[in-house]
Amino acid sequence: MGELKLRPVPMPTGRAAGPTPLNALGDNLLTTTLDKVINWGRSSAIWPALFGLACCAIEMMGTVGPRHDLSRFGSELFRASPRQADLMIVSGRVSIKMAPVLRQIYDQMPEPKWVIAMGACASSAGMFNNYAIVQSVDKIVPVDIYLPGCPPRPEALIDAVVKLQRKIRGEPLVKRPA
Amino acid sequence: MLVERLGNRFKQALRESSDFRGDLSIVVEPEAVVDVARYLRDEEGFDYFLYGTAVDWPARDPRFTVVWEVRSLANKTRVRIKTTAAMPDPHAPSLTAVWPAANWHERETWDLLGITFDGHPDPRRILMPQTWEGHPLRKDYVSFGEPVIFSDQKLEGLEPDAIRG
Amino acid sequence: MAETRIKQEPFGPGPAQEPLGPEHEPPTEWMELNMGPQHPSTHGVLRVRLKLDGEVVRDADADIGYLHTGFEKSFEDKTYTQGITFSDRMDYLAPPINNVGFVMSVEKLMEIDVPPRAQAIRVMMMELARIASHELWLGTAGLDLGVYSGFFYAWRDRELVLDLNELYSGVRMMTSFTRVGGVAWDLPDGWLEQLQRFINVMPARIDDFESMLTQNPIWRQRLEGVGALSRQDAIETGVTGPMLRGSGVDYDVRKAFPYCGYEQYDFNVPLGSNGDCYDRYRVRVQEMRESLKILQQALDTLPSGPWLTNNRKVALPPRSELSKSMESVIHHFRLVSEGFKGPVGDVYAFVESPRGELGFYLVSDGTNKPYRMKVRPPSFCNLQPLKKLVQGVLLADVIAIMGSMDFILGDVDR
Amino acid sequence: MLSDYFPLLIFLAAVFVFGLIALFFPPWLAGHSHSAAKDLPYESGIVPRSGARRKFAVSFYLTAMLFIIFDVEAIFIYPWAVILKRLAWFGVAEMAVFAAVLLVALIYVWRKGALEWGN
Repeated sequence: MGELKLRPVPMPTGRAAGPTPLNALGDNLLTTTLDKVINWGRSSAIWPALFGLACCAIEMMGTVGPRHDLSRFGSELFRASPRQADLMIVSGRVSIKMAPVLRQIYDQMPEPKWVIAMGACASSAGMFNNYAIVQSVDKIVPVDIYLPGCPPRPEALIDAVVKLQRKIRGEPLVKRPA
Repeated sequence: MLVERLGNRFKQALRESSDFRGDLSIVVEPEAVVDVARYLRDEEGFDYFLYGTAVDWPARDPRFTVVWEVRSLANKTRVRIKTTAAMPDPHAPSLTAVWPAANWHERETWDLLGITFDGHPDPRRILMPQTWEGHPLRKDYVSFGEPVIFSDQKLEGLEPDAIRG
Repeated sequence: MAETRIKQEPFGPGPAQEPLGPEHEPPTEWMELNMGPQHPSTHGVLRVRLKLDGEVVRDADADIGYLHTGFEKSFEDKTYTQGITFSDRMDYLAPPINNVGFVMSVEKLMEIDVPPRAQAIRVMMMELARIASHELWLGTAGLDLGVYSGFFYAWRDRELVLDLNELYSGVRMMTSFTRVGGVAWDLPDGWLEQLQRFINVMPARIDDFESMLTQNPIWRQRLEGVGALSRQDAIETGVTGPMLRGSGVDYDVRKAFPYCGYEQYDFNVPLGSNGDCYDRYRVRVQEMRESLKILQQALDTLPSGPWLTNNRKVALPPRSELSKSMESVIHHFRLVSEGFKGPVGDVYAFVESPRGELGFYLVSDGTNKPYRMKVRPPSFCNLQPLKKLVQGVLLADVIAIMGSMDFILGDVDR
Repeated sequence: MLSDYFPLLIFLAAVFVFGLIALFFPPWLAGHSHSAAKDLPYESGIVPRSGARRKFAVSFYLTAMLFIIFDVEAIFIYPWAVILKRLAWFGVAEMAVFAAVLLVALIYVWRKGALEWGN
């Protein structure tokens, strides 16, 4: 597994990475407006992968439940197979035995993919500073949003998804002082 | 009383018995464990297996105390069978033949504490990855976790196992 | 920085293939299917290695440990009061029941008796947790068998319990509300009225569920006769809780060994007859009704008085006392800084969790931390007969059987 | 005469062109990012030991065949149902004979136990 080079900045452009004809055009009026449309499309329908580990998974189920209803924000389906998912919510503590599986599932997700480290255990192993828990998920997968809480409330998870949507659209998360 | 019946039946195999806080526990010689267990199940009606584990006492000579606890559903009593396992290669007889429910408990005790159970049908690790070395719940196993770094602490020069003293 | 030793297990049964099990290598045409850690209906990160002959399951080897969190190692490093917060995270469907179990083992070790008001509060929180856990089970097990709308009904009712938890302890799930010798806070005003409203509204909702499912021909066909566990097998494989009672064994810790004042409340224990998935479903739904009865009685006979023992050795003195007497300041300081020391010895305390008997075997060597805390998890014992239950069963029924077991991987792997 | 079919030809040509575009344009535009792990078959997060192609039990084949037989039978009923009004009683009798033949087949299969799985 070793150390992973974290993605310094998420893909600013909506276009796929790599040598595609659109990238050859460089950033001009056509491609940047196309980026906005693609990013808008991507951000408004993020389908999470069904990846519940521990207690945070129960709150994640609560978020999809009738009261908090994450599908108001576009995340209607929790896809069981990573092939059809573009967001991995690591909800719970990642044990040493689960780490390679998590990495395998992250690899098998198609390219525009994001990761939310839900809860203290995913972000920093929370209260479990022992042999069995990987001390933070970003040792395994590049994480886009760290969500504190143990477990975070469903409203906090919805806030994380909304922040992720703004991040995908390329808007700055933190409002810069005017 | 159960302890008397056990005493005159197994004589010196029964080392001691205690009634701490109302929990009846008996310490038995490792060789006699299976016979005591069979006797308890057949004659005394202890048909329900609760749990099996071990406790690591590094200071004592037979270092490990292997513990099984069983219950009799009919007459609502409980007994804790204890035996000892010495260090270089701790062994204990497996009670899976007597109570099939002991299977996974003994596999977990082997996995986390390194007690091999003779006669266990499926002696694999159950919780840790199959290729894991060491037995985590032993007292000398350093639970290595990350040293907790507070924001103002400087990073380099931190002795890796600062937290384990 | 200590390098995290992630041992890259040569994953998947590659060349370093560990023995699949004692029996011989299966005939070649058996297909080995991984119902792996990431699977919608394994209720957590359980991996089952199924050997399939066409659609019929020939062998199932449950490979657990994907959520092993080393609780027992962490308990050895925490004082008794710190351990309460850990106990929440094991069986995360009914955290209050873990708290009470953990604290009861310490109280049994230190021989502390709990004031009646604290016991009643504990009973109420535990029965609420039982209803919430069974509701969640109804939602998810139904989801596995296609009852999609059931998930939303169940979750609508579960949110009511979470509101009550939040009003009392400030947290929706991980209440950590007990302390050695009682509970941490008294009931806030308005909590009892909200509980009464909850008790008034719930029976209709459970009937809602029953009318939707119990006589539903698809539900019955999928569950009746599937995964039957005979009475003798149930006792032999050590299953507990609704699985044991589904097979007709009349054993409920609240009746057999009453704790926290359960003997004052009259409720009956639902029993199944032939131990199949349908009986377990009926037992769980009926248990929810019994819990409501207990809640109503506990609400009516709620005693007033202290909610924490005044034995200063283990319980913090109230804040008002701190300004007056120097002695309680000393007690307060000692308790907060290093906790209390227990006598040498080992005890086993157990409670009835929604999945069965949850036991805490505490070994103490006289220091302020448990020397060894072994947890007897009900889900671990309920999962063990999986290999026996799925022999010769169709693949779709494996989902129904695992759904009816109601195991929680945080409980199984600890 | 030929010109009557001219619009149809245009339509077919348009369909053909659109098919080509839909087939080759997106892969050309979108980038590719393959990795060793991504190309492995997905097996619930476990690295699979062997490929996904395996010998299947014969029961699957049997069930598939039975399904196809009765599915094709259903397809024959559609055109019949459309013009049933004009066919009147002759049509009903004809379909009855057609259905009876397949009914005999169904009873035979049922009695043989091919519908129960895995015996």
